[in-house]
Amino acid sequence: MSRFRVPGRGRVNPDRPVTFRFDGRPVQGCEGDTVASALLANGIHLMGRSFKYHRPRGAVAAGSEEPNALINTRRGPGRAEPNTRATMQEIWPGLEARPQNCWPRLSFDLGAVNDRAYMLFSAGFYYKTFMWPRSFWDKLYEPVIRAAAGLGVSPSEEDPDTYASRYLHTDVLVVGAGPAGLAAARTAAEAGLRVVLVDEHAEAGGTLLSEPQARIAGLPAWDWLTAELAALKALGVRVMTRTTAIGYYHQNMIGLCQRLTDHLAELPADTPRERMWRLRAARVVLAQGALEKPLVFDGNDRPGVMLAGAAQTYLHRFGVRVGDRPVILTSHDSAWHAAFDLQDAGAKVAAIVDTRAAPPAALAGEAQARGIRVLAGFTATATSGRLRVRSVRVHPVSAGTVGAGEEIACDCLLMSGGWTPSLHLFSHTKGSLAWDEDRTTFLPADTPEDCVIAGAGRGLWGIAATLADGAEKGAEVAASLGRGASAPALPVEGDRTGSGTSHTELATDRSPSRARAFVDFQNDVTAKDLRLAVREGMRSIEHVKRYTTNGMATDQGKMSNINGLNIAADALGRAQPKVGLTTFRPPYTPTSFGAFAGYHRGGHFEVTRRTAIDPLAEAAGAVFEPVGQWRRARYFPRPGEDMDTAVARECRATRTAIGMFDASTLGKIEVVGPDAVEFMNRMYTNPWTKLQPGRCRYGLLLGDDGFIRDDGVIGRLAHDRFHVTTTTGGAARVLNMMEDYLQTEWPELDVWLTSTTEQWSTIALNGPRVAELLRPLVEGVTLTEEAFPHMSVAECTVAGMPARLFRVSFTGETGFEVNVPAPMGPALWQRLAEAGAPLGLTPYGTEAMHVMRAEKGYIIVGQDTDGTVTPADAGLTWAVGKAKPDFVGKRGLARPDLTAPGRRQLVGLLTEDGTTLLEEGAQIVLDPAQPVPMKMVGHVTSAYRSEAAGRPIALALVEGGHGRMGETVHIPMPDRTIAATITGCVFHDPENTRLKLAAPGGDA
Amino acid sequence: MLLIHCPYCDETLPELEFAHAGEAHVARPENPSAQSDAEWEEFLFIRRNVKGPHYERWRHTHGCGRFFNAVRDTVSDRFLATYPAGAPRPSLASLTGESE
Amino acid sequence: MTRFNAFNLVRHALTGNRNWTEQWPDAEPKAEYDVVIVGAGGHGLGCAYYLAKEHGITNVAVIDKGWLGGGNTGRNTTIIRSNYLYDESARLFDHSVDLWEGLSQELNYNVMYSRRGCMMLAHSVHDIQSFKRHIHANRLNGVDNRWLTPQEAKDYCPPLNISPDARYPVLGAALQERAGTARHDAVAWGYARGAAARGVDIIQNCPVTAIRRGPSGGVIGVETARGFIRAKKVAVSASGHNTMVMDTAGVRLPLESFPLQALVSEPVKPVFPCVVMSNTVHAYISQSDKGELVIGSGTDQYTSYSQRGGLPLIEHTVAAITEVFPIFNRMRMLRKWGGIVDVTPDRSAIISKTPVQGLYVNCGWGTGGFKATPGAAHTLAWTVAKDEPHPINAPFTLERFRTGRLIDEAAAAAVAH
Amino acid sequence: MTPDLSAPGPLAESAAAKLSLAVPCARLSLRARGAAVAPLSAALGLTLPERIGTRASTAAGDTEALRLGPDEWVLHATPAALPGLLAACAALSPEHPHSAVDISGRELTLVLEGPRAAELLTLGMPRDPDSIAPGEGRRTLFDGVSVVLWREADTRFRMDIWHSFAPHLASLLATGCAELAAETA
Repeated sequence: MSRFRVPGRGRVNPDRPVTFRFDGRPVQGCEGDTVASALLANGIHLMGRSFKYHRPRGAVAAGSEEPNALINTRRGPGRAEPNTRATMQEIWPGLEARPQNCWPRLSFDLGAVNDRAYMLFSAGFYYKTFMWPRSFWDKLYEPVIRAAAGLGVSPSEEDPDTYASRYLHTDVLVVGAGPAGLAAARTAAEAGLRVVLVDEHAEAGGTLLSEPQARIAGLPAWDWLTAELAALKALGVRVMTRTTAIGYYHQNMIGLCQRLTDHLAELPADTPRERMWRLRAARVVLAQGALEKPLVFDGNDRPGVMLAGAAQTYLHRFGVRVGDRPVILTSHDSAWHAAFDLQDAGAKVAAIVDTRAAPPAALAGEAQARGIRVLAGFTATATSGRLRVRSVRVHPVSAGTVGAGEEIACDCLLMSGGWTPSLHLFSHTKGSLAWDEDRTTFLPADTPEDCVIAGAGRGLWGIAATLADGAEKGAEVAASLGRGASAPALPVEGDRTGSGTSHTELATDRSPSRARAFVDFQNDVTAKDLRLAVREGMRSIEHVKRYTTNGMATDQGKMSNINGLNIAADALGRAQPKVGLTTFRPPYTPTSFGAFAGYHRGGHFEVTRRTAIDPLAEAAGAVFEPVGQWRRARYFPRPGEDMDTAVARECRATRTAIGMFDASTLGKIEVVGPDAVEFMNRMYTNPWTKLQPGRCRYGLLLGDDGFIRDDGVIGRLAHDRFHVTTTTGGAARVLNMMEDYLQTEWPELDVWLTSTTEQWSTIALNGPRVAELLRPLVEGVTLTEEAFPHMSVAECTVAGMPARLFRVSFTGETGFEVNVPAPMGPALWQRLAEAGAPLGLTPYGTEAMHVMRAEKGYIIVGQDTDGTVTPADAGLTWAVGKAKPDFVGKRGLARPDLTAPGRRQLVGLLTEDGTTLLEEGAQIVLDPAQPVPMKMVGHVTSAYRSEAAGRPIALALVEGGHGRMGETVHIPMPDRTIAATITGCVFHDPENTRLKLAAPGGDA
Repeated sequence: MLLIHCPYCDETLPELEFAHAGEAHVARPENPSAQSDAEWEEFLFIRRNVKGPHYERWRHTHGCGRFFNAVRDTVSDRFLATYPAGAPRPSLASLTGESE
Repeated sequence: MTRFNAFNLVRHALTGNRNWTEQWPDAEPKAEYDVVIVGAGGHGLGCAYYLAKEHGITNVAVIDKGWLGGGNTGRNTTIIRSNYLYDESARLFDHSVDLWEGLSQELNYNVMYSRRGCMMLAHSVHDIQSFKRHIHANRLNGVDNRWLTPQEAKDYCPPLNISPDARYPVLGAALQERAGTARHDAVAWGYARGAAARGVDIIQNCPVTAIRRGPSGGVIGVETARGFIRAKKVAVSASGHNTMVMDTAGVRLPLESFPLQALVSEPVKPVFPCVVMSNTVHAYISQSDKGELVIGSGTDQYTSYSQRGGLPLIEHTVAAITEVFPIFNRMRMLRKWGGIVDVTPDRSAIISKTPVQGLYVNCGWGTGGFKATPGAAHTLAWTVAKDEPHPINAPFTLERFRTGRLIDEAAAAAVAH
Repeated sequence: MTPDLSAPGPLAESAAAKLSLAVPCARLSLRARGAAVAPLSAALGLTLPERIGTRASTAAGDTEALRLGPDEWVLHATPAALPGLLAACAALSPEHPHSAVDISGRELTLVLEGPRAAELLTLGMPRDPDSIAPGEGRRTLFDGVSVVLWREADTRFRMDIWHSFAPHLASLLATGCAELAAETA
């Protein structure tokens, strides 16, 4: 048994010893211990080092509010995390806990040199220096500051664990399973409501776990707790422990982070490390209790100086006596019980030092009965001890005068400055706070959310009061949901109620400017830092916080905010409510990134959409590229080919034989209804009225600002039915835009839109021999120039499959697009590949598609346009139905700057040396000799090596480009300037002779 | 995450099913070509950007697919009302219970 | 004003730091000012500073409804860069970076401008085209920006995952070495201290309820919670609240205000040497001097003044970060917060005269206002002082939304600011 | 863990839930409003349901309609029934304006069943599964993707998914089957 373990106390299992490592050495604790309780059981108080001064620190608390005892925890490769609270981490055999922010070791840290020069490191010191010489900031000052800052060390390996997330809907969520929460859950559940009860600790019970002396409804508190949990379970209440309510979001959505494996020695299969619950509750009961305030005095941060309530928890919950010779320093009744309980557990309490002149007589009597020395009306002005507190110096205070001091030896100093409600989650709701002068603290007031506060969270004290309040709030919530509920009063014996007073810094006989009275332990913010901030003009509490970093440590101000406020208010000479509290931000306690990411990691980070034909492309060795959510085959390299070689071969095959391309990702929208043509006339720039069924047209879509949004070939299948295609990336956006206009502006139109993107597998076939391939396979259409000219569409069968066949081309070769129901796509692809093999059929990818369309000057929206390009800029004036009274974008096009001269227009570019390939994105100037900044007149939008053109080609947007044909422009690159000639956009077959369909049996 | 009542589905559902679609009651002019540049600018770009009850549009994208209108207090993010597209805008007084 | 330097730091330390004085006094409003600036963020305070320092106009008040620096100045992810595509933007932001580099010395206030470099990740062919367009345009504009291969990107930022099997593999990156971060609060405080030392009144917790115009239509002053304050000129720089303030002068703006969230991790020792942005996965990240990973999220979809923001967006942002930097999966989020950003249709700002004589507006910075602070303040001061725009802010007019001469960074590059 | 969706049948199974790919069926997107609805009902041989989320079947049971929106239904039918449905609709044009679009190829259907099937949905569905009564259905969201969910019974659901999203969703559902089972264990 460890030296400080108290037999018969605590809820840990002394029969199940657990060995873990701390600071490189094995430490033995019991099942049920936290790292902190196990270390304390072994008399180890020194657990960490502070942020700025590297001062030695021990656990000051026993819960998630702990600012000091932060450790690095690890479980083998990849499973390590910094800044874990030793007070929350449960031990398991093999756990490795390492101290942080110290070098060479925890007990001797060279960084503590900062502590000697603390006067220099006053609040905001870094704003006042490190400015000269200027270059030293980057090279010297900042790296040194950064290396000194930070706490733990970031993980350096990928995390092998998994994380999960769920949605959960409930009538009532109760946060906090102390007496108030338990009672609220019970009452609401008995009213027939669905109830979820969560608690961040390993066990439900809250303060009951630290108060075994109480009897509730005639039962010892722990027996009552066991029975109550069983009753809740029977009522169907979902009780979730190790589950922290991290954030309170709109309309009663609460984020809950449930820790599932960090306490286990063996990781179970199929179990995530943590799970984020996004819970939506009709009503929320916040029963999070209260936090104990430290007292602010010189030396209040030494290891062994601890909150009295924490000492109680260590004793009762973990069976650990935090010291043999405690001194109690308090301004509140509650700490007296710590003295009594520790004395009863075998410690020798050196003294109870109460700042109040007249603490309750009953307590004084009890102390006397135990033979404990009581010093009432005293202050503490200093402590001693380097790695552990050795003594505390106390003085009587009368009428504001600090009397002669006395040094009292101790091995721990248990302090209490009273209690303040845990307001964090309430604060997330943007709830307002009300100042309570009696308790010298803020209490929750109004909130826009459907939420109530129960128990100590609204300033109540003692088990009886919080139980009653919880039951009452449970009934109130039930009633608001239309359920009757009764809230029976439970008799409580042995309850410990109490009151106290509040302080800023404790009175001292020393120069206040020399006192190191810590307010924010982790960030090393002292009371004099706060006063300095005020002196320097920081009047808002937010300024004080930001200037001093008070409340910005990883405990998020749980230990420091209210003390900081009291001191700042005092320094400002204003009442606390006039100063106000800084806003608490989610999460309630630091929460792992993995829990937020949930399932969205690696391959599941975001959906990867694949076409039905994708597996065939993969089998053929295609290289893919991401295009929006899709992945598309970019090229199909043969062994030994690089991209350029493969693409050149794919282009050559298409221009000489047949190329086959999976175009299934193109967006498709079926526009159906008697008003379909009217709708098309209004949406697209083109006129549609005269387009006959069976014919297609290139459609151009603008925004109402006049700029190009999308394009695609549109086929009219019937009088009242269009098959619209969009760009791959634009599919969802275009459909949404169409629905918007249809539903909002033109609800009178009888037309409906259906996404058919995924209804069809679309295979594009291009090349001079394509008719040879298709004629034997197509039934229902005669594939001749006369019967099925370019820009035709028909419903037919291809290879026996029902199909929509389009005669279109995005390469300049004779072209078809075969649409078959998506699941048939692979079969058709294979059939075409087999049938086309003798004809030289070659699959090609998006890269060859880009080359071939550029050779023909066909634009790609989003590459050759960028949201600032008009149809005229892109040379697409022919696609604009000028006679139409209106279409989306028509008015926008008439705005002055869209018609002004000098707009950037799409042109072709040929490098004058005939061999240089321009870089996409390269900028164009007229005068290459001008100094920087240069006047740029445009940029290269597309650039490819082109066998068909016999040289590299490019498209570019150039100021007034359409009027500059034949002019030379210059493209300055880092190493040289390239001269290029402006040309038209068509580099191949400008007469479109190759689009023609060879007659059956004729030469291709 | 907000909770939104879809006036078509008559259900109150999580925001993730919906897409915000900008200020409501900004009607596209009957004859845009007759608009001045300033009027067209107003239609395209000028928004009330209200702090307080805001008339706005949402689409129940992952549900019934309909665009509808809503009044939401942009300070609390609470919805005061939702109503079908085309319905007249409810008066604020009727929503907040205050007399004007 | 006590000079800030090491000597004075030591001198004051020896006297227990009891003799430091106010960095700026809390002023009571006077009856009249030459210029009233609405909004005491970095932009507004900086404008006051430059009005006093460069234009000799010292009878200036900066008025804020809350505490100075309490808006987006104190709520952003402190990224500074100037690798914008359009000449107009590049000039404005590069002007800003020029000022950032000497700002600590200029203000005698260490704003901790940290020249850490900013890397923008390309995850698709489209990204590559777009970033190269930026790089070439920046080079010809004299703005630093260069292309890195994936391996070079990893060498520059070791936590980066460049596996080709990633859902969004890193195909390269655009690096601006001159970019970086700064200490956001210090910027507001430094300008406030500098302006106050030159006679500017800083009036906090005093909401401006209306801008008043005289019979001729020009500005005559502002109504505030502490009464009417006469002013010859009024400059409005109230970020999320610009619409409301300008409405009272009858000037309607092409703005919408959205919630923007950001977050920090727990502090750790230096692990992340630069700023990284990925527009494809929607995340940006850097590490602060204190050791926290500072992570920016996108805007929520709806307009709002609630400063709350939803959980799904944060989940997505954190997932994006761990996708690009998988080693951070076990790091913990310490704190997330929300701001209100005013966004224009072309995602570029407005620094402009208005149709109302004597009324100027600085707005529409969207998610990118912090980096512009010195440049916006400097050119706004010029515009106010001379009643005409500085050449650098001349393109950032209100009129462009009517004529269509937009500076559409977002459309042009699909790049979030 | 990406299940193989190439053939109908079981994809993942645990004590908590079972996931399988349904046999393909014919699917029709039907759009109409006002006076056109009644004639369509007559032509299709079922009463197109009025309330969003409710369903109706033909007497023969070979066709079932689910109302998705104020002017929108999705019909599931046996492949043999589809031509008849399309023809019946076509015969009503143009007097009764409507849109009937064959979307049989667009989607597949996953079947989720087992004691914790409803909870399995909570891995990715923001809405409360209990808000969809057995015998009803909704278009909703699962892991960011639009799906149509049919609740057949307390512990049995069908989920219609566009093909390209299906592997992503099926993989999450399979993960969930195992995770839920581990949770109870």
